[in-house]
Amino acid sequence: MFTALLIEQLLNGLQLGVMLFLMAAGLTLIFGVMGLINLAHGSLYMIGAFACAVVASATGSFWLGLIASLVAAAGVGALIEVAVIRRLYDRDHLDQVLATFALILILSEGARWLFGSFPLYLDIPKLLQGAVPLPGGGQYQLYRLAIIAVGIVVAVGLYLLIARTRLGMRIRAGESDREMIAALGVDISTLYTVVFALGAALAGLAGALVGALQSVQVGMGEPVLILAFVVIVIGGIGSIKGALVGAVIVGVVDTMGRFLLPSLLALTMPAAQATTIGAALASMLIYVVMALILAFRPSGLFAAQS
Amino acid sequence: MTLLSLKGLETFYGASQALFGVDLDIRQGEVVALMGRNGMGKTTTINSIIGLVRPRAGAISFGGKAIFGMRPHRIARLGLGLVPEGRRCFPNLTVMENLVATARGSEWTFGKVVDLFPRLGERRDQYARTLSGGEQQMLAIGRALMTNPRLIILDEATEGLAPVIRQDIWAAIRKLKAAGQSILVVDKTLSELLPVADRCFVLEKGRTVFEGAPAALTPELQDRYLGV
Amino acid sequence: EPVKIGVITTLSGGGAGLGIDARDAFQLAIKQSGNKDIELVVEDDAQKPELAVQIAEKMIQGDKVDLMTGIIWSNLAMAVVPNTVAQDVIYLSVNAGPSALAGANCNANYFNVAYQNDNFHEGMGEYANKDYKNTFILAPNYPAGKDALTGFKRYYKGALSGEVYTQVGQTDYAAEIAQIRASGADSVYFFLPGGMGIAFMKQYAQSGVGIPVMGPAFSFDQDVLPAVGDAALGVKNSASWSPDLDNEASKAFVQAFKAEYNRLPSVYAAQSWDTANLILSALSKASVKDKDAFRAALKAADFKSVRGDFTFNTNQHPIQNIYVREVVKDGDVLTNKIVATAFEKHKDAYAEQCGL
Amino acid sequence: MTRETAINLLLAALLLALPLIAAGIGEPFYVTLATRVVVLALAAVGLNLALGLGGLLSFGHAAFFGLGGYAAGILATHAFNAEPLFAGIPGTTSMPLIWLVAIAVAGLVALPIGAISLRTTGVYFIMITLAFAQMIYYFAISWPAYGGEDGLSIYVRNSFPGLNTAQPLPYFLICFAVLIAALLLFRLIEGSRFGSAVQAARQNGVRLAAVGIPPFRIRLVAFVLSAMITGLAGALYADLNRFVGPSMLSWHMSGELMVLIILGGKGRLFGPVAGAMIFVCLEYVLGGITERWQFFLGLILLGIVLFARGGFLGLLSGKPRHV
Amino acid sequence: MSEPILEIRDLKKSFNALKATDGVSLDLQPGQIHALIGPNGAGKSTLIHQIAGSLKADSGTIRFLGQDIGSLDMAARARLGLARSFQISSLAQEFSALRNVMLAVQAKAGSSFRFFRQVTSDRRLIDPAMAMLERVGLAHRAHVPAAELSHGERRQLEIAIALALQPKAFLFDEPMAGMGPEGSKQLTTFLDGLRHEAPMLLVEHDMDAVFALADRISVLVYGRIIATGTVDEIRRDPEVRRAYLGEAA
Ligand SMILES: Nc1ncnc2c1ncn2[C@@H]1O[C@H](COP(=O)(O)OP(=O)(O)OP(=O)(O)O)[C@@H](O)[C@H]1O
Ligand SMILES: Nc1ncnc2c1ncn2[C@@H]1O[C@H](COP(=O)(O)OP(=O)(O)OP(=O)(O)O)[C@@H](O)[C@H]1O
Ligand SMILES: [Mg+2]
Ligand SMILES: [Mg+2]
Repeated sequence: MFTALLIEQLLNGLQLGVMLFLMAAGLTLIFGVMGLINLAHGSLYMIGAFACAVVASATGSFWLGLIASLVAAAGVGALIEVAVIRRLYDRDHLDQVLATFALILILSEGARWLFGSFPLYLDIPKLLQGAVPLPGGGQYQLYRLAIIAVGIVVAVGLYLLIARTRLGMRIRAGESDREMIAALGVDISTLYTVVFALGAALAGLAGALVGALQSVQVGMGEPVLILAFVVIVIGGIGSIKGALVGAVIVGVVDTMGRFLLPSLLALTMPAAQATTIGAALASMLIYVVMALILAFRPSGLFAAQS
Repeated sequence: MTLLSLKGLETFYGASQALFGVDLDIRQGEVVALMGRNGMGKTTTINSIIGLVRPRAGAISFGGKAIFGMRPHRIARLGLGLVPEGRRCFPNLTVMENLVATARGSEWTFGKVVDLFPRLGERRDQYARTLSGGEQQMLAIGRALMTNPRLIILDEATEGLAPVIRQDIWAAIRKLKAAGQSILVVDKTLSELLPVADRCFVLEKGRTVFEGAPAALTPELQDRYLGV
Repeated sequence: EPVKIGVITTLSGGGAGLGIDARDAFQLAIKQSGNKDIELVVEDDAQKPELAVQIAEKMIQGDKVDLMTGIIWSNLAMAVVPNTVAQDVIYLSVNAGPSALAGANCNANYFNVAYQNDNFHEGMGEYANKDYKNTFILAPNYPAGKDALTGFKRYYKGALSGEVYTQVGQTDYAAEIAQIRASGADSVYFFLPGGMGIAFMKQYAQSGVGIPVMGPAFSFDQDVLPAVGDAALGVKNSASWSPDLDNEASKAFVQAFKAEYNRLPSVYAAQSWDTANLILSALSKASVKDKDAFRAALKAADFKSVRGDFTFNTNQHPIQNIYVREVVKDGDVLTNKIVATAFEKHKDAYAEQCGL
Repeated sequence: MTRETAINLLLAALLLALPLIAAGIGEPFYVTLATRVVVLALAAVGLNLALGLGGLLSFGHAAFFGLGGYAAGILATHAFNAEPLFAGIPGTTSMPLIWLVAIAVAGLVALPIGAISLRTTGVYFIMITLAFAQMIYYFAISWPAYGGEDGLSIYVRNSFPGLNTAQPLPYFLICFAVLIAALLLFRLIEGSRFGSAVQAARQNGVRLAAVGIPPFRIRLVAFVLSAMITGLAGALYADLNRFVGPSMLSWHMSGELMVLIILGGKGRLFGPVAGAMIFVCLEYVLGGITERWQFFLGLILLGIVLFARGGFLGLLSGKPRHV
Repeated sequence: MSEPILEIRDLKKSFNALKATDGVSLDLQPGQIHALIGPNGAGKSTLIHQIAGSLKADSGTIRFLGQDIGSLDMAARARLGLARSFQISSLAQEFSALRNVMLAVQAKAGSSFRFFRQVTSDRRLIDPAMAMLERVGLAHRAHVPAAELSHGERRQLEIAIALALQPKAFLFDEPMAGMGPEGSKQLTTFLDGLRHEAPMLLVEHDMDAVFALADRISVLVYGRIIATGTVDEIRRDPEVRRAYLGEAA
């Protein structure tokens, strides 16, 4: 009995991890590759979820909503890049923090202006409802399996894009020396607009996919943002593989912590105390893990730069 | 045919003027040496040509087209290949990736670059940030060649290179010259630079003060302008 | 000189829906009263305690308001109320009712027109005794969450198959749902306000676990029901009011609110409406400048509450009925209808400690 | 006197004069608002030491701010309830004592956090400091003894010998004096040998090590000093609001402190002061005009960061870089 | 022969499969300029990094003034008296030339934890720093930020900083790099005079300078020292000619 639950929880952890990866993927791309701290990434995630919810409820099709989320997030992303982000590449991280912090305010309030203050409805599509049997007798939700699949596709796709294509090389080259890559004939600003829009689209996709599981509302991007940063920092900035591993570590640690800590503590103290202290420790756990990892590997598990 | 011509080029860094009127021209298939003491404006001239610093006055044309004020990537695509001062290889790309990332055209290939610099073949998958100085210089030249430029510009062609490798680089430049490649080159070692050059330009305090054949650069002139 | 009422509430950010409902109902009640001598000062606290404190100071020292109200969240109330009442300004709560302000630290200037935080949970605990023997309970790991489960347990007599505190702001509940499935519970009680509740309900429904769910009204009220969707249908939840509550005041309120704002009011709106009407009733009896008389007039609670009978306990918290509602579909619109009364004239557990 | 020095003096004079006038014409709220400016500025002066001078982008200074605040809240609560803190040590309502405790606590906590965090650089440093702050934040939310998420109310503002702190003006003056003292300290440190080393560590840590000054130790001391000032500000903030809660520890707070500095001009003596003045005024004025104030606040912040390099002071003094 | 200042024994350092330093042993004698030459990528900079402490050796010992310094960090080695220059200039860019040197003076004094006295009026820092700038001929640029100095001037500044440390040994990695013929000549003369202050390990590709300055030369190829000797011995060594000098000798 307990073993079955343990296995299911491990799967849940893995799935939460992949979900986090989906959120972190776009961020790694922008953050790792272009060297830009984009606090507004969570807002792009929110835009994706809103676009999906609005279009899905207007047309009745989740899939149209999904497309809308990609288009909307990429569009807003491109707009932001041209209007704002472009001026920030050669600034230090601080200016980027302030500018994208301002963008959060603008985008959150803008979304509330457009869509109202109440959470929106978004459910998983008919096609993906229900569960599939697991070996060993358990069951697992189809939709969550689909998210795992999408996460893996995104991971592989991004990895290949960055590591294997000329586009990826140019992006990395531009990260270390924008001037030089321009002097060699590459239109780096257009390239970066495209990359930023791509990262935004990934955020939007994550927002739409995860929005069907969660609440679609203003501010939904913030907790995600911090977690996504945790994930890519654990994995090592600029590394898609690192982001995936980091995400799974965070997902599993968080899930298992929430599940196991209270019962473990209950062995040593009264149950009532154990549940609250266990919960408190569980909420700190991923940050503890992150601090430990960085203390021993100051640039993450799979740092691109040594 | 004139490939590149500069007339009265003036460039500023903020409020301080670095170029006060540089005139220079390069004909098709020619090797031109750009000389001058430290800080006289050689690098600034080169960066002004490629658009990395924006000149304030003057005229630049390349292949008959006015390129003054154009953005660097457009200038580069017209057929200018830069080997910059300080090499500036992309540290987080491997040797191979450095070469192919910005490659254009078909004449120069990875194989041909490796023929020119066998060392790069051995270091193919090593990140450029871990290369030694000389290896990076070879990589920077290879990278510029891979864009198949009509004019290749080498700023400090052999800085920091071991004598044997310096000879390799000069041999490579001669080979390129023989193949009809136009080259603008800056280098400190006159004894090696002058024999390769068809013509020389000397800058002093941001102005062209000498133009002519290497032979015309007499020891007195060398002493006056270059401190040799 | 008009009476100035300061309304501090949450009008921006993720929690804005609740504050907007509260503000809208309050303004509507004042408007309908036709009382021209009332001036409202409304400010957004953005759900930040420090900002709420700053606004409160501004209202007290700058605007020199006579009364204050509007705060939705317990932690903001804890930041604002003690200092406000200490400066002899009367504060009326439209929503938050932390236990810390109901017991020994109650104050003559503090009136809670909504509920004491435990009340809804107590109601559901009492009601659950009817059908269930073994309940799994969960809430976020913060004081309101602990109050909630304490309240539930105070009246629930069955066994607990699990008691879990989740992380504040948590959005994925797969792990908890797996625990519920494995726990052998015959029912689930959860208190997860805002987006947490929406996420939980959606994921719970999607998981197909199927064990009956109960909760306080917060996760099944008009502000969130559209977002939860059909997943909420049939869920029992507890509240002091429901749109279908059968009394004149309530019917008039629902109608007026719908006419004005083209949406159904929530519990927050109802409580806020009552607060406004309570103030109006007291104003008609006494001047706000005469604090003692005005407090007495408030305490009399001589107004038509949308919740039916409404009186104040000694600690100036409501004595009211707690109903059990069920989520139903009225045409296309998800709403609630009352299915039972958990408590008649319920009092909170802290009143005895209050020295008033 | 440079233009920037003149502007600084003007700002200081303005900051002192406005509350005095406001108190004179019976508008005590503006005194409170100015106190808020002063206390936030003080917190940011602390952060500026790490961030502006040392280039240590700490995204976790809310931890020290909140710890200072909790020091004040906890000591006051124990004194109020007449319960000993632990081992028979009583609480206190004396501000000077509370300040000492706040400074000490912030410094003691900053020491291990800094020692671990400073092994990393760049964005990793940003994130690891955030991680530590988040740990403390979640701890504070879920630890019931001192109010959890509801926080702690300080029912009566703590006392300062010879002054009536319950009145807005005396409390403002106390805070203002502390801010001026912190600014003087900052100026002294900046120009000292230690300050030189800190700034060199920002510009080029390898160079610093190559002349024989260990950058790690220099940075650690700067980080701890910085945390101590921010901790002191936290204690003042708690007394200003007569309330302390976990939101003082949240990442928004860390971000806000950073924003203040960038807004005013990082590394500049009065950057935090100018930043706090602008930010608090914007928040107050916009909040009074429209419910959508955060939207316009965002637009204005964006405008400043894009078009006023070197922050507000950089714009006014005509020097985008501070040297 | 007297006791060597710096004594390196069987030093090894690999990057993955590449043996960048492959069992190097080397002595730096008092009063000498010991040149280290070798093809690009031979491991010269890597060796300097290990001696200075910015890279950790895999194995082998480094003794400096009779003390094993293998476990010390860069700053500690600098405090013992090892001063280095970088192959690519490494300066505090926003500081003026003078303040860059003042930093070295304060490091030498070991007084970096003083919080109050203002450096801008501290003659004990300014005077010695100015003296160093004068020695390298950079006094007229004392107040220019390092970022605005020309390439050659930055190299001079690096040397001024090293001088200000009054070290027991210098490690110079290509100090002539990027200097014109004129600058190289001046620097050669300058370094020549420096050997009496402290011995010097000099990595340099400028053979004119090396042959003019070096008391001893070691030739490093593929991480190994293939020859050590006087200028004449090295010039004549056929192996060295083939691997490094080409016909330049
Ligand atoms: N980024 C810059 N900012 C300000 N001044 C600069 C900058 N770069 C170069 N200068 C100045 O411009 C002048 C010309 O410099 P430039 O680098 O073009 O000379 P150069 O001939 O290439 O010298 P070298 O032989 O040392 O490479 C010098 O006085 C230099 O100090
Ligand atoms: N971090 C590293 N990772 C992998 N290889 C490295 C690393 N650092 C250096 N190398 C390799 O070690 C070898 C020695 O490099 P080093 O920089 O010491 O050469 P050098 O003798 O100083 O050359 P140069 O004269 O060109 O400066 C080179 O082949 C280089 O590619
Ligand atoms: Mg140059
Ligand atoms: Mg080297």
